[in-house]
Amino acid sequence: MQILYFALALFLLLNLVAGMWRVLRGPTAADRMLAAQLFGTTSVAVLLVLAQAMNRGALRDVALVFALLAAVTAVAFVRRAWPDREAKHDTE
Amino acid sequence: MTVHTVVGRQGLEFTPREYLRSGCLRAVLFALMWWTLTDGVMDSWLVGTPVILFATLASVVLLPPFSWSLLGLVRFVPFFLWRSLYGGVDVARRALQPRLPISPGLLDYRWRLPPGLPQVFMANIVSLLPGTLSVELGANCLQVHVLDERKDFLSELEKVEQRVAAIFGISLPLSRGGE
Amino acid sequence: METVTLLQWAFDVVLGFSLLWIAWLALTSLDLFRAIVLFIAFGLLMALAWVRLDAPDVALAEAAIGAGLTGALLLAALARLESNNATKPTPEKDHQPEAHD
Amino acid sequence: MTPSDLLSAVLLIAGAAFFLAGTLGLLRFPDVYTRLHALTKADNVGLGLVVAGLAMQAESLAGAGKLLLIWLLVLLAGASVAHLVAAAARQRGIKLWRR
Repeated sequence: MQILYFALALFLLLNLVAGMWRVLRGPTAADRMLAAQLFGTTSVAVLLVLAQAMNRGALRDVALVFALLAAVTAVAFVRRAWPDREAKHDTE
Repeated sequence: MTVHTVVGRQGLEFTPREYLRSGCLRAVLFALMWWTLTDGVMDSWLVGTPVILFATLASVVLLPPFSWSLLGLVRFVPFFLWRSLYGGVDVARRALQPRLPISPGLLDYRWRLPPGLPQVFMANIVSLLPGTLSVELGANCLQVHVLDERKDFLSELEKVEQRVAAIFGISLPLSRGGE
Repeated sequence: METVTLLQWAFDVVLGFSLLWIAWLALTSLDLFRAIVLFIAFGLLMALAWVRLDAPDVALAEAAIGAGLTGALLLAALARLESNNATKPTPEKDHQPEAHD
Repeated sequence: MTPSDLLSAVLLIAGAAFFLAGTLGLLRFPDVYTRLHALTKADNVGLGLVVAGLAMQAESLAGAGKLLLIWLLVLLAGASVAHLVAAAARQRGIKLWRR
């Protein structure tokens, strides 16, 4: 079981790193933000798996905070930091 | 649907009795939440009790009681779990195929649900169901982005709307007939 | 037991190198918005690193302050910066060089 | 390995597969809207399966409840964020990709 947990955590981490490609490529600001959202969900899963594997219940609380804060940044992005700058980004 | 408790509650004033009832229910819910968050440690209730009371107060002020039906909710859960699992499988299948079989489109769905909580709830649910993503929550339409516009989404959305209406104890006109 | 240590080791190596990689990308990014998203990603991975170092309390603080609050603040700051740039007739290149030094 | 261990392992691996599909969707789909589809649905199902697999191993009822709570929170946040981003993208005139 232990092997499965760590293999799973490694797999999810690699998944997350693959998502970096979208952050780098864009093309719109929203696409980059979506990748950050993917990071949030995936790291919640990594944390929950690690909590079981390392036998640390406290990690579940960290996962809870991750889940909350991913939403906070996304809302901050939509409300504040996304003016009409797409013209610039689309031409990348 | 046979579960509507009281029809057309929205906009009506609620009696203090109803406030008390929903306040108690929410307090129990918050207590349950506290218990899970603290892994059932006994000492934590010293902090927990005031927190629960405050949370209940805040929730009653911010979200006045609304009519809902337990039966509708209980029936909704398996439906939602099944459909969202199907949604995941559907989108995974499309993402994994080399040909990328999608043909996106937008469609407007005319609301039958009353505005407020039921509409917001439905807009959120729609995003988790197969092939649909709610884009704009308008006054009389919900704009939905679909992954494959060749499918029949209207009947699917109507089914979802029925289920959501059942949770809130609202009766909808059964079919839209000739509009 | 052997496989478990190997997997742990692999996890830590991937985590460490991606941290360095993301930090480098964030520092050298010319696009400020991209740099912020990279910073948020860095915060999330850093929290995972704290977890692997067996410090869940620091991970909690890193996630809440590093990735969450600072990310939101930086996004708001960027919005302010751009609206200033848009209203004032200052030249466009004003904020480009700043990004990489 | 007990049968319940086996079932939870199957659930965990299935969850990981959905995460892979979500990432692939994010990388391969052509525009913001379709990427949102992949992200919200596949990742939420993936996390749901991982949570189900882990909940079977949880020591206490409260532990399983906390996992469920985390999943519900992610579900709610994911759905609302998807809607917000889609609405904002539409307002800013980002065009739909059409075949």
